[in-house]
Amino acid sequence: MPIVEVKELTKIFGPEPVKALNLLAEGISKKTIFETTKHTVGVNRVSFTIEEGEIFVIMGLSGSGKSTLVRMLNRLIEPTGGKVLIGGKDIVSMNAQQLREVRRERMAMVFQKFALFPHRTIIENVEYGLRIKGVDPHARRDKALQSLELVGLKGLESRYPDQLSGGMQQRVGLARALANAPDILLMDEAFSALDPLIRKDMQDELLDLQQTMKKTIVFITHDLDEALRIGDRVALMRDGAIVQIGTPEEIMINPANKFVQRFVEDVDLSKVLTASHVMRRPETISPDRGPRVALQLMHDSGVSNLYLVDRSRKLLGAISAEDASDAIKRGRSLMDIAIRDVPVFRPEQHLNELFEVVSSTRIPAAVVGENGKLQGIILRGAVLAALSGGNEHNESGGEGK
Amino acid sequence: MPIVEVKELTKIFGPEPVKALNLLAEGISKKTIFETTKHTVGVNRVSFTIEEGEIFVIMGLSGSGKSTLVRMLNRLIEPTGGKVLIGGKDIVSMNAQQLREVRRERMAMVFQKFALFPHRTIIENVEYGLRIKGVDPHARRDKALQSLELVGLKGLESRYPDQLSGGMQQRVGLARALANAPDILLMDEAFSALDPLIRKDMQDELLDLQQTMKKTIVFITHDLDEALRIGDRVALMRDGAIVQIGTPEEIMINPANKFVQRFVEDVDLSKVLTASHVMRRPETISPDRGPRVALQLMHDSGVSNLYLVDRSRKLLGAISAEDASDAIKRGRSLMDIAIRDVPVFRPEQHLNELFEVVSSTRIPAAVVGENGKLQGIILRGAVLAALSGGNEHNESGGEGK
Amino acid sequence: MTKLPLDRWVERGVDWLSVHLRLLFDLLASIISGVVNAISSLLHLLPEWLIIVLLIALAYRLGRWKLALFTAIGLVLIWDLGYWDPTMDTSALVLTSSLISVVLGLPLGIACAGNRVVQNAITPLLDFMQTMPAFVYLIPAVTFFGLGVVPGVIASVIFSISPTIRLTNLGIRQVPDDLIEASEAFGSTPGQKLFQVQLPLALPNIMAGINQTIMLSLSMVVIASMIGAQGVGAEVYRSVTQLNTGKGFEAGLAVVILAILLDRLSQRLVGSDRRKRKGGLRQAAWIGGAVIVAIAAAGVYHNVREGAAGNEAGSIGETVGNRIIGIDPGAGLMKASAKALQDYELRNWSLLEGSGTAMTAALDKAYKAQQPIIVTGWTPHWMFVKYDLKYLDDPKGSFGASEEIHTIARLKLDKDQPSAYRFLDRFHWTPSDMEKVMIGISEGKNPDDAAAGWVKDNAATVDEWVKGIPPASGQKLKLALVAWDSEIASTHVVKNVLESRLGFKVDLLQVEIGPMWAGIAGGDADAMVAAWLPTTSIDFYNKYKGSFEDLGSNLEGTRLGFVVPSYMDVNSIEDLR
Amino acid sequence: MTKLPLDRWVERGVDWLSVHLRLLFDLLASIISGVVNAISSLLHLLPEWLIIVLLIALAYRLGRWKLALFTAIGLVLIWDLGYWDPTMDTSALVLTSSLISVVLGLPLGIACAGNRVVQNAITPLLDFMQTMPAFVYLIPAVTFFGLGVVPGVIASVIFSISPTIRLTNLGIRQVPDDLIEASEAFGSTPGQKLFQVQLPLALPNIMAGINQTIMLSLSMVVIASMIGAQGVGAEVYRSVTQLNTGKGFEAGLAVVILAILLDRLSQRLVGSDRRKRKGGLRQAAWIGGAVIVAIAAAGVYHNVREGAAGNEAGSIGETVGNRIIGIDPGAGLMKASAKALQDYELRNWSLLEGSGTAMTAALDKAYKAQQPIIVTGWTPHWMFVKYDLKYLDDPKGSFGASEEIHTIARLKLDKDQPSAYRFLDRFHWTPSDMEKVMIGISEGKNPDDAAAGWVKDNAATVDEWVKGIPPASGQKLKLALVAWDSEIASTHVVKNVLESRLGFKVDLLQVEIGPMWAGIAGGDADAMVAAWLPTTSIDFYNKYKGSFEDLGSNLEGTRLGFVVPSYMDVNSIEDLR
Ligand SMILES: Nc1ncnc2c1ncn2[C@@H]1O[C@H](COP(=O)(O)OP(=O)(O)OP(=O)(O)O)[C@@H](O)[C@H]1O
Ligand SMILES: Nc1ncnc2c1ncn2[C@@H]1O[C@H](COP(=O)(O)OP(=O)(O)OP(=O)(O)O)[C@@H](O)[C@H]1O
Ligand SMILES: [Mg+2]
Ligand SMILES: [Mg+2]
Repeated sequence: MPIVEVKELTKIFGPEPVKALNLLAEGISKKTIFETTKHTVGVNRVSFTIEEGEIFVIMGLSGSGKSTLVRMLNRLIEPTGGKVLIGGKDIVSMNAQQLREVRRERMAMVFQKFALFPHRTIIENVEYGLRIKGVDPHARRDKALQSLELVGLKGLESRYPDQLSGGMQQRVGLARALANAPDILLMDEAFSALDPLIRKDMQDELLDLQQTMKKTIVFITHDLDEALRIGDRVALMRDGAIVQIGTPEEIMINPANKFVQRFVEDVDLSKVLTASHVMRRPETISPDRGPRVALQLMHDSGVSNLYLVDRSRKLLGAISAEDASDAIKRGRSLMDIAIRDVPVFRPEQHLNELFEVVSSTRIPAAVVGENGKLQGIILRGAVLAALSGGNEHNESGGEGK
Repeated sequence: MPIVEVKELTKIFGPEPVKALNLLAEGISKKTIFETTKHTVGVNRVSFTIEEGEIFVIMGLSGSGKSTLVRMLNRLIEPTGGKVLIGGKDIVSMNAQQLREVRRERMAMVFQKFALFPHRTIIENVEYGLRIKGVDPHARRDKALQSLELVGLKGLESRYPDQLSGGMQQRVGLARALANAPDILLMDEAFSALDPLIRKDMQDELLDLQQTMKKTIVFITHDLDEALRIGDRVALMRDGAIVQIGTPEEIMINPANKFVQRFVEDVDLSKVLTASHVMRRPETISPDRGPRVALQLMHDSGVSNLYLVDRSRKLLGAISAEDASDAIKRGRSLMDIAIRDVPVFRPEQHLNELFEVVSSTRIPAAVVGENGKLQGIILRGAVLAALSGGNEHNESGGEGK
Repeated sequence: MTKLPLDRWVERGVDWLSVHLRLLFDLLASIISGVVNAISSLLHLLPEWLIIVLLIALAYRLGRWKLALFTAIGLVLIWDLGYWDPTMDTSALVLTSSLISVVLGLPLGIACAGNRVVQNAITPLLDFMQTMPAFVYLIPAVTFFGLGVVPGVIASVIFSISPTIRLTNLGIRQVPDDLIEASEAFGSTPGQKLFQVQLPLALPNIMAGINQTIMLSLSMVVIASMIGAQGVGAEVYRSVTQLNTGKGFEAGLAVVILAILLDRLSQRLVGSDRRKRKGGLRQAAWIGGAVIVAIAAAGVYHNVREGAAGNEAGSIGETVGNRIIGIDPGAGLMKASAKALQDYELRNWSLLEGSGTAMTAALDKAYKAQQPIIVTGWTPHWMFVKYDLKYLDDPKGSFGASEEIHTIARLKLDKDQPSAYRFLDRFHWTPSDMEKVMIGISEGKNPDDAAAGWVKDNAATVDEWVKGIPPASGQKLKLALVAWDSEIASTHVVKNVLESRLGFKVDLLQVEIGPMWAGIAGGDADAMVAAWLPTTSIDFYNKYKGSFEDLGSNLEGTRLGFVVPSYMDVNSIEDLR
Repeated sequence: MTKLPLDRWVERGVDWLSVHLRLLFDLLASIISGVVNAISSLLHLLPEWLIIVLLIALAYRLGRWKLALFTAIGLVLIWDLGYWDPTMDTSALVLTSSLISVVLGLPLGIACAGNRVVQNAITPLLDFMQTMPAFVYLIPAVTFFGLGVVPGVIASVIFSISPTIRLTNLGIRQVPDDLIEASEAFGSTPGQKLFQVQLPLALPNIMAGINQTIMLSLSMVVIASMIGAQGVGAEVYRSVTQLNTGKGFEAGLAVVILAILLDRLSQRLVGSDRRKRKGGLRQAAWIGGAVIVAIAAAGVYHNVREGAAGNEAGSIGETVGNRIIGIDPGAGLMKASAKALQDYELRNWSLLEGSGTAMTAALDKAYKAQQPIIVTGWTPHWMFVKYDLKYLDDPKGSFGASEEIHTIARLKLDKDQPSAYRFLDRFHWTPSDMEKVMIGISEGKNPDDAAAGWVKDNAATVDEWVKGIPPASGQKLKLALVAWDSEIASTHVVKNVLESRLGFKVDLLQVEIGPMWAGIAGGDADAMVAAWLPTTSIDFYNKYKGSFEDLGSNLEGTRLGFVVPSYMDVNSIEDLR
């Protein structure tokens, strides 16, 4: 069962939302609705599900309804229509007591504008959620300290929010949410004020949380790299509606429309694309053949290396043309001349991890799956072609040197 | 004359800053000072200059003093020590009237936390600076509308800030500063809440302003790509001090220390590095030699192509080994067999513009300067090696295939 | 447009309250006086120097040396000027009323902030309480609570509670939305939200409200002194009435010093500096709570001790709360009743002053519920027709013999209006006649109609009265009456006859008994038919003797006495002992 | 430790001021009275219905129909109840004082917010102004500004300016720092910052302050009436001193309605809704400015016209402004005075209601300046000792014969405290005895000391009083008194004798005349020696008749009448015509 399920969720700002809701149902656009009725469509009939342990990233234009959507997940904003099921229970129809229970035990939120309590010290801010739950003072101080340490603000416990820099304040907000150890973390541009180093630490922290604690995280960001790095799935919003949902790669590689394409075009593809995206079919040979056959094969397919695999396609090594002709002269077997130190990658490794090796290796690196089977090889041209954003990368084909 | 000149600028937060200032002069660290005296060193003896028309980017860890530094430029924060010369006049020693004059006419600021006036509509917020200056109502309404349109918020004039999304609010803050048309724009994480598309628009807007109006811009950002894209120079701060100042490339390529290196390591190098960074020395031959010489040359230096240049090293074409041996057989001159459509780049082109061509060309692309002279060639391996962040790229050397 | 009889309503309402809510008022009064007495005796118990030292120490702990210095100088000055004791009295009063104001005001302010309907309901009420002049409700307050410190406290609370409520409300409403959201996002209960976020952030406003409450309750001390609350206020009032500005200033200065001290100490107790405020609010709530409990306990103790002296066993006295419901304090009946209480030595009985209306209202209420009640009564009265009642025997004759009702005219009426004079002189009827009219009125008939009805039904009698009297031609005539049911009946009958049979234009002047006599004596009214004699009106009769003409009785066989419903098992006043 | 002669200093200070700053005070007084008169004559000029319609229209424009409805009902009610004219007078007073408070208070609040030193200096001053009882400075105010509306306005401003200042300060201080920074970053001048950012954001707080200022200045109208400011306040005071709760309530209601109207209209004028506030502040400033200028102009005009019309021929009426300075409206002396005005057909003379204190203050002022003045006076009074005064002849006998002062005891005092009862019954002395005590007190002696001195000097008389009365052993006794000089003297003497000779412990309950009688009648006080009869206290005497015991007179040969300084060239009331 998905942990969060959103069905036809809609929010309209204004005094008479139902009127605007009807217009919306008739398919009138957000802009027209605003111009005719002065009502703003915040979120427009959005549906999706989030599985437990998933990091669900929401991106989209400024004003497209991301914050509104996330705030409706814990009903800080009352939806105009639709349902939000948290663990199967509809949060919209809960009474105050139940809602409180959910907010206390299951969700915590990091706010876009921090929303720290100015009258409380940092540590008291971080303790807030625990205090609300009634955790006893010692335990909650400990947890809060841990949480503060996690975000790198140890030692500033007794300062007040207005004595901190913007990024520090944001981290306090983060620590406050983390201290609560909720099942679901709602993070509204939670890293926007952080520098790259701390941001990366925080991202790692999130990934850690997800893996070790199976936390579910809903994450709003404007940073594509960030979305790619931590997102299991990404939803792209525009004018209150979701334009596309999918894994980062799906969205990068198969943008649903021009808008999505424009949106993602600036991304650093080397962090998205993996070895499996750029690998080509290798020419292989089994060790029971002789060097002559190998040379012939190279010549036929116009390559200068062959990969030696056993019957289950396990990689044994590589054969270069020079070595093969040498072997013919000296009468040695393929096993004897096989180059054993072929660089090897796993198919899910990102391109940026490949650069160094691929740039310097003499023999194209091999891509080998979990089971040790050879799946493909990495040619420099293919890497560069993939980075250029051209779509030809997935076709396998020989290097035409 | 530089438009902004900062000399030994220092800010210490706390009730007795002078005491802490002395400690600082003794070389005690920020951390120790905080632990012993509870004073926070915001900015630590920073000096730099900014030329007119420059976009000066400040980056650094969260809490490193960026906001404090920028706020001292217009004396929103009173410096503890040091000088800030704006157009040659020390702002620290100005009286209230002069200071007001400078703030009205020469500088405008975009705030990290927006600081919009909640009791004013959007358009009134944008008009604020003009109103303060005493611009007459019609003119100021026009300017404000232009400015709002620039940031893409036309049509929302009469809303109030709390009815806008975070990014929209940030853009209102931007519009407010722009409407004032100041010489110097101080922008404190002014794009942090913007999505990539709008952010790019805004960056272009800034670049435009800089070029057409010769505005000077001081820009704080956490986004390395942004810094690279718009920054003429980048200053990197840590613990209140500036660690390194330089052009984006200088910093990427020659980080002053480990910290800077870590800071920039995640950057998409293909947007920083240029063809000139990765080009290798080409083996050339002049058209008055014969194919035999060419073949010999290729053999000696272990390459399979030569570049044909005239006496002033103007690129004429390329010679492949195959063609050369063919020419020997057929008795043709080098000019006859020269391949004329060698892909050509200019040295300042970024790597990401090279990918497509480099990945598919049979002959390594050439790098040709303004004057048409051949400066180098682009080898796939070198491109990949550069992207891997290894520092070996600037050494020229043959490709060892 | 006829004037709205608002004044009448109010007076009736007050009368009604004073009869029906007496228990509540007594309870309130004993609690408040208990608290004030507890504080005051505490303050008087400790020697001056000890209090001064304690307060200086507190001030030093809470504030800085500046506050301690002010405390020292201020208190020593009060001591030196000789206002120590009254200042302590005033402190007790002001502490009590500020405490009540804050304890009631904070929750009300919070309720206003939470709910627009509550706010809309309370705001005009606050305006009312703050601007209705204290003088207006001081008199009823005396009726309800007696003289002394209690009505003073109540008046102070009414006047000074407003700022606390208003500013608490305003402060809470000004807390930024995003912080409320943050608090809610963590699942705060409304209480948690209130105590952890709203109140701390509203604190500057709340403290401004409390400051104003303290100031205003101190500004009431002089007015409180006018109804007998002792203290510096009384000193001020006394000095000032002697045109002794200097002394008044001195006493006023004591008030000012007290105000500043109370204000600064309370502000510091909560902590106005956000940086130190942290536990402040909770701490203040605790301290406040403890103080309230302690004082309430002291008050209850004080009360119980006083009360224990009172009641014994299940006598009749107990069943009716040892009270006899009386009528207007000026009436002779009341005098006679007081005399009866004295004659029969009914020491712990009290005679409740009120009005005829209030008395019958109380009787009606008790009768319907078949509860015991003792009232002062007189015949003729419609109540004897309507209810089954009996007079208590009066073996000692305290109420005297039966009374007659006389007709009294101003001097020279016989000259000026001979027709009227002749009719009035002849006017004479019986108790049963009168009761017929009375019962009609008591059942809701307009007095004029009831009188007209009687005149129609008894044409023969009336013909007798007017036989041979030449009718007038629209001359004016003023009849005075006092608003007892019997007098309303008789006067309206007289009026009817004068108008319908004799062509006069009659104005009725309903007044109090004193002014009625004074009016006749002064010639402002022409006549009245309401002179109960020889008991009820005897004082006035004697006082104005010579300034009026007594036309003799118009009705005999009246009676005064204590009256009970016949279902009560008591027969003589002696049984009340 | 000797007592600090603070009282002496203050009196000297006041004297000095009244001599040296007279010009300033006169200027102030003429400005203020000009404004009040201008507003008041405007309000009286327009017909009732027009004002009502105009205000309803304004209310409808500013608020919604609810406010308009309230305006309609409230104003029609005032009209119907017959308080229109006094309400307009009060409006003029309250408008003036609120206006002054806001016009002075806003800048002061802003100054406090801008500068901690100013704040630290002003805060205790505000505390002082708000808690120093108005009664204390009313007397000097009369000395400086004369009787009437001017000292009323000044007292109102002193009392009510504080909330505006405090809350403006607080509101501005609460404006978020980042918005201040934003404003400064654009080079705002302090003025721009103030008007564009600080004031609009502080507006809810400022309006709460103004609300309180309006409420407080309305709460002063009754006190202002004690020094002769006419209006509903005087109606309230009059009703209340006549124990007429209902009427008092009606008049009080007029005050409340006025308060709510003023408050709501002013709040709406500025606009409490942020969304519509925009131009509101500036608009309000403009309107306010215009109103001030208009009123100031009207005031100056009024003043000039009066000055021109004024001093023609030298009739006595003109020299004293056709006013006779009276005392508390409830007193019998006032009734007698009114009767005198009627008897002598002094049609265009007015009798100023106020208090005994105010009367003596006015007399003192006039006497020192050797100016003509006519007051209502009675003997014994220390003023006859202190100043050279004479009664005006009363050929028509309007003031009646001389009065006696009676001793009144509660019922059953003879049983409960026979010793005290017997002494009180015997207590009897002469006007000259009394004046001896009075002059001592008026010269600054503590009343207890003055009484003790007299008792010592007249041991023989006192011995007579207590001969054969068995002393008590510390029983408590409560004497009520009203703060007239004569009663303070007599009551303290009685107290002294009871304590020093008879071993009682006497508490003095100083109250207003009404509560004094109510207290005796209710048994809250044991006795009093202050019943002036048959004129002054007659109404109370009659009202409570039967609930107290009259122990007969303790002093005879008092006198009532109009009193003038002997330097005045007038001898009979008839000369006033
Ligand atoms: N008002 C203040 N009082 C005390 N310390 C302060 C104050 N303002 C800032 N600081 C401290 O000064 C240092 C620099 O803060 P600053 O806001 O300049 O950082 P920043 O570089 O802008 O960080 P960020 O990227 O997170 O916005 C921080 O350590 C912060 O805690
Ligand atoms: N309280 C409000 N009243 C009226 N309109 C609102 C309100 N809050 C949000 N909106 C509107 O709803 C839309 C969605 O806002 P939302 O804050 O969800 O955007 P967002 O996607 O979070 O944008 P950003 O990335 O800029 O934070 C916007 O058009 C905004 O103007
Ligand atoms: Mg958002
Ligand atoms: Mg910053």
